[in-house]
Amino acid sequence: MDTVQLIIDNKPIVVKKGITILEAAASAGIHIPTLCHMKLEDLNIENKPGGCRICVVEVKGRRNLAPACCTEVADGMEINSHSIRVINARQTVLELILSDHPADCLICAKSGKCDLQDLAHNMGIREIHYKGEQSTYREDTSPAIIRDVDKCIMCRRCEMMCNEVQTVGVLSAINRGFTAVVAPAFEMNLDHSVCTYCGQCVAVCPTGALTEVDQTSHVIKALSDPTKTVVVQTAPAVRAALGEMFGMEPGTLVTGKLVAALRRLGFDYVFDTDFAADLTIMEEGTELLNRLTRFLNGDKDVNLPILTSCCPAWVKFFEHQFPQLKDIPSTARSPQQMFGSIAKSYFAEKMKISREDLVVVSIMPCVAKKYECGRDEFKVNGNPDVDYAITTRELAGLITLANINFNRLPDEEFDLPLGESSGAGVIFGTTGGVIEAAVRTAYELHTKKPLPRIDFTELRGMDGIRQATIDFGGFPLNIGIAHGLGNARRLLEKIESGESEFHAIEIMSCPGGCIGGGGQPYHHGDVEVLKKRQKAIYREDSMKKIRKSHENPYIIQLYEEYLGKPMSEKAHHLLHTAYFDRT
Amino acid sequence: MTKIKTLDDLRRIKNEVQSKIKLRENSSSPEHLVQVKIGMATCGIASGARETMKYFIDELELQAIDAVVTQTGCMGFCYAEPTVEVTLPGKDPVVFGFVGKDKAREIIDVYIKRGELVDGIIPLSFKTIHD
Amino acid sequence: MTDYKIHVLICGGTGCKSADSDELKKSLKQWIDEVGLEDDVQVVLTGCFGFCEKGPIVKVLPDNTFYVSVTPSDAEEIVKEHLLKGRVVQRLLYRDPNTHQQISDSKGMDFYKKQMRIALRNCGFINPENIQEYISRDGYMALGKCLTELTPEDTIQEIKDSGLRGRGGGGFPTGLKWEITRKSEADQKYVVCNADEGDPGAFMDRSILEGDPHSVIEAMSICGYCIGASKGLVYIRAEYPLAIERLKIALDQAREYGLLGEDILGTGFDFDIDIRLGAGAFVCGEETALIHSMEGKRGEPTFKPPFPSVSGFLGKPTNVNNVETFANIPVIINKGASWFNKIGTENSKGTKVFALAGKINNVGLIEVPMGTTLREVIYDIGGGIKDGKEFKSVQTGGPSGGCLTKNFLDTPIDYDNLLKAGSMMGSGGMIVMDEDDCMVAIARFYLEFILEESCGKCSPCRIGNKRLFEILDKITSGKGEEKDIERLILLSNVIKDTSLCGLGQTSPNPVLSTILNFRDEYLAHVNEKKCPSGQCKSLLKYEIIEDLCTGCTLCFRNCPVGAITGERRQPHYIDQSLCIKCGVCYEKCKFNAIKLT
Amino acid sequence: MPKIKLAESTVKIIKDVCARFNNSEGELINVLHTVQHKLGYLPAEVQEVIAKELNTSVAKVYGVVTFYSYFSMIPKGEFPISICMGTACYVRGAEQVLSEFKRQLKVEVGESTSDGKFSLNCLRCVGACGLAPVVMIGEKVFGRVAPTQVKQIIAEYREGCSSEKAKSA
Repeated sequence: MDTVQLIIDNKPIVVKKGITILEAAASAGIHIPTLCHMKLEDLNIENKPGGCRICVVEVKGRRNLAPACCTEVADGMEINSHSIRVINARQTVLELILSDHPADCLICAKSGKCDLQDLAHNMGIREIHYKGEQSTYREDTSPAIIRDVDKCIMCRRCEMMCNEVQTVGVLSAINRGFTAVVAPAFEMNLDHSVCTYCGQCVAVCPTGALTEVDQTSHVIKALSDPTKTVVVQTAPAVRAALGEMFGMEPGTLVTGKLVAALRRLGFDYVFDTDFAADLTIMEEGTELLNRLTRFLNGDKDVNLPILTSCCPAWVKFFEHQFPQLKDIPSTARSPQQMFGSIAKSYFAEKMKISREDLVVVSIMPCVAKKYECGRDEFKVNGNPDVDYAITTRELAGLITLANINFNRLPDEEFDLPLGESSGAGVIFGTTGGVIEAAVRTAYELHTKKPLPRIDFTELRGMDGIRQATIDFGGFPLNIGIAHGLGNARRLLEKIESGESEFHAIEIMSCPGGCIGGGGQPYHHGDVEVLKKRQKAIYREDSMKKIRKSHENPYIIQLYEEYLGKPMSEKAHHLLHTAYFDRT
Repeated sequence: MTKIKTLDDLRRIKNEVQSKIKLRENSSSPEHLVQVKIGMATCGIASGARETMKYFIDELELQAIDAVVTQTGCMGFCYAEPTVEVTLPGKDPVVFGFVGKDKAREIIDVYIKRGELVDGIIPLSFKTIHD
Repeated sequence: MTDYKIHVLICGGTGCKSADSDELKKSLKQWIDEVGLEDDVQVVLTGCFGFCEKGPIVKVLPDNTFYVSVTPSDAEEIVKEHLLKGRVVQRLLYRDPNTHQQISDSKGMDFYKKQMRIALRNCGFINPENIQEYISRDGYMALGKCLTELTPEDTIQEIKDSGLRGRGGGGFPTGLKWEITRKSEADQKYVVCNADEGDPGAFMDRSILEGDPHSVIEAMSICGYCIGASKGLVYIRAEYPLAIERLKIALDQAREYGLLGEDILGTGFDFDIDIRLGAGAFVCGEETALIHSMEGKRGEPTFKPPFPSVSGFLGKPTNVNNVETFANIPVIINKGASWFNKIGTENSKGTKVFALAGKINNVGLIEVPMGTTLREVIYDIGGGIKDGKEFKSVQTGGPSGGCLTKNFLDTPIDYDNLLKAGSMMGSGGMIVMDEDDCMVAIARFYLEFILEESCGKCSPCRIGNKRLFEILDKITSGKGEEKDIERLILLSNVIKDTSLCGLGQTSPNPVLSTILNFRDEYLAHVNEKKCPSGQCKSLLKYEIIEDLCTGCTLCFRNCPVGAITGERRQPHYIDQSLCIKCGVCYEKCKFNAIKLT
Repeated sequence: MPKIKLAESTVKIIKDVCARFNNSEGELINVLHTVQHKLGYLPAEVQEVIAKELNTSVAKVYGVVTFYSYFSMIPKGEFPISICMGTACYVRGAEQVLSEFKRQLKVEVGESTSDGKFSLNCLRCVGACGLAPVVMIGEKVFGRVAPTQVKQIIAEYREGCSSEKAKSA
């Protein structure tokens, strides 16, 4: 391996050739501050416009300062990362950025989690010497995402996410000079655009320019209404990340504390979206088997591969971008919506609560879920199956608001019947999890034989597009997995061109799957955070007594008491949906 | 137009078209060339200056002598029209009077080519208009 | 082929065209036909003569008569008097602004005496729409020589030996750039001609493309041969319709003659050129921004390295040179590096084209050997300052350059000297300012330009220049404080030190150089709230001199905002808090009773 | 933004232009130039068609349109007036000429008069520095314009005596 020798802050180091000063410094334990730069190594995601100029350093012999994030190391380089010239430049540039930024930190949604705020703190900015006109733009509120563009610092992370990673193409830098900013075409509102609400722009925004629509006040109101019964469901990825909001190590599982906190917040029933995930597997798995059986019987019109449909951003994505494929995805609703539907029918009937008096709140790692629960097809007489979807971050806010010391909570159990779940339901939270869960059930239903092994490690990982072939009792089942909508697009194009043949494909919009969702605690560009959450999910699965959805006794009971069998007429009515061409 | 296929083609075309622009080339550095000025005021033209000029141009071209033939206004020797001023490189201008075709040939053959003076010189006690 | 006895050259550059040279050509032809001289006189529309101040220019050859400010109505006289009778039309001759002498022969004009035309060799001399005229001037001979006698390495060595440096601003050695691009391995490479001349007040490249497009085509082909590219692109401002038109004609002709396309001159070398239009973004003069723009994207620069010579257009190695640089190439090949490198100074070889403009008598396009002094350019070639005013400053390098004072007048112009003096060569804009120009307002003007042209990608340029502008605006409107000057300097230095591309790295130069050279003016603005040049409107004060005011009420009646009060036949008074400084009272007063302070 | 529906013929013009450039995204700027030349300006609906034809996002198209000063989303006046604000024109008084135009037409830069007759814009050096300050109306160049001439120039166009000329130009 080629190496170069250089000196940074008087410290001689040897590093790999071709890396940047920023990376070289980090390897020597020197943390050069950055703002626009972001690199998620294992996901192949990098934002390196070299625009903010915060990371500038002095390189001996160079006329001007060098941005550490873009400058490659060279042999014999002498770098000073904190000379007075560097510090003065860095502070001045930061002051300039702050001079065009609203000074409402105290009441900003991003306060305390804001990269810009941290930087101002770390750089010791106490005064802005260059005050002047601030750019102002109209605020844009959509069902899921708020754009407060006055706070945009042109780091371009959202633009990179929206275009290169997700290939959705809603955001672009517009105008130039002082008026340059990132916005949708014609500065239209997001809800008029093809935005999928995947929320990856929110996940990477270093400031408060992009945030989720905060619905905590609605939840508080419902909780304090004595006429309402309020049930809550929590998605699998939430338990693997919520702890981070309270200072815990990423990857700490907080399922028990989460349940306890929700109970203390006053929810009448604390249920688990994992239960609905098991239900999804029953429906989707059956659908897969049906299509597969028809295919094996020589039916040429059967729609294969089947595509998963749990992810609302993915659904909106193909409705806009691949409407010709709208009959291919599974018609199964997402776990959130299955849960809402069952809660407001089966459970409400069971508890003799009228639909209108039952409020269903979901805790999601996702901002698109806010949009999903507002879709008309998920309402009965205008009453939504799921009333409010709040993010992991919003839940942390609620817990803090309610003076709950999260770290000292005991571990508690979910309520029954909608709180029981299998390990298969848990792994829905990560890329590869839905399809693994489906395989666990479909294999046994198809072959009528018990699984020789439960862990399908060949389906796991972080690669953007993965594929594996599972021996389905003699039939080789080709499985594809994509996470990130750009990868999904590439996979779909392969299918359309006939280049690849799959029988089943899992797609999740967010890099890493729901663990990396737009509603999760901010990862601040640290991919390790996502990897630790993923590990936690698989750990939770392995600890479960029941690992397969069809073995969940309450699922079995639900079918026996209420739905009949998977894909029954009732199941169809309550658990399936249709898709629309949105072009 | 046929394509230029070789460097020789290009050279040939260059030679062909060069004469077209030679006049411009030459006029940018006339001091190195023979300069012939024909008095072309009304009286000069009336006495055949236009023909004289044409003869100079054609003949010098024919004999491949690099020269600039220009017209100028009345030189003030109306009695001796057509008048022609010839300047050889590095020499003072000389003005000839009554320059018809024959005289013109003589000027070219004797004065311009050999540098020997011929009859008909008008004594120079004036300055050209450009001085 | 007819050999015309008289050639009438009419300047067809944008400046002269704007002043109706097309119409003039038509008129001249009409009259020539009328008097029956059509076989003797050739009328040619050429590229720019450079002497834009007095356009349209008409030159009559072979006697080299140089007519200025010719209008279509002058055609009759020129034809009947000059062409027919050989009598120069005296009233259309150029009159030396200092001696007031009429000059007939352009070679007698100071404007041309000190010039040396290499890049502009054919401008104003040949018909740019006729490839034959270019060929007759050794056109495409250099390409022929390279293709048949020289290896790409030889050619690059020749360019390196010539000492030619990029004429677009930075002054990077051209031969070296070619060599780097040659050494980058790729299946496809590109030659790009940067004709996105954006400096306000600069028009060198445009004039070359309008007057001698083939020289650029030939040079790009040579470059393609050297670096191993078969494709060239000219990125040209859409605001230059005439240059685009002429370039298109030239490309078509070159293709027709087989000088572009496949197997050029039978050597197996393939090369062709496409045109890409700019769309009005100054920053696209920066090569990475230019490349993004050619790819159909926003013209935002990216960090270098990688340099375009390694990864450029569509990710392929790309050699970018500007128009003037290319225009020098064929001459260097034809005449040899040793001829070229004798011209100029030690580290700056050859000539430089400047667009001379501003408060100068001879506005125009000039080309001088490197090492010519500013004084020679401004006084000898430029004819000195307009209306006999006093020289104050000369701005070189466009918005990236600086304003130099009279102390620098004897500085020989080259890359290093201008840099040392606090300005830069830039692409060749040269704006002369006189005593009436306020240097603070000039700095503000340039910043305003930068503000509109910054791409907005990096924070120091996007926000920093805005703040610089705001401070300058504050000073010119009389609200400045002395500490603002220091803040300007501090901020300027950070912007220079931290900006992403050349635009931001040089944008504070006009501010810094005016503070350095004209600090007194800044101090007058902030301390005395006065603009010594009387340019900053907000700092002007109109006052009525009581002794002279007759109380005629004319000013009172004309003041648009009612700031003037007074009784009839009594001295009037201007309320300064209401006055908008429109100057109407000043214009209207018949008794000179209003003074400007 | 209120949507206007493009006429079939307009859509066809745009599609033809895109096709001429091989529907290639890299040719976006050339496409925008050509379409603007044909239609006069680039309203949102036009950009949407272009985005679709070139298989790119309309946000990208809009990002490019708003980056380059040459592209306009509002129609120009019948007589587009452009004031050169190059340095040469500036030092010879272009600013005063501009403010006189603003005063006479009662519009700001980038706006059109309410009757749609005139639009006012600034442009960078047109290269006629010898004629500074320079004003262009349509393709016609007015050189050495003094503020006092502005009123008359406008009047000339108002009366329509020059309209023929500007249109043909």
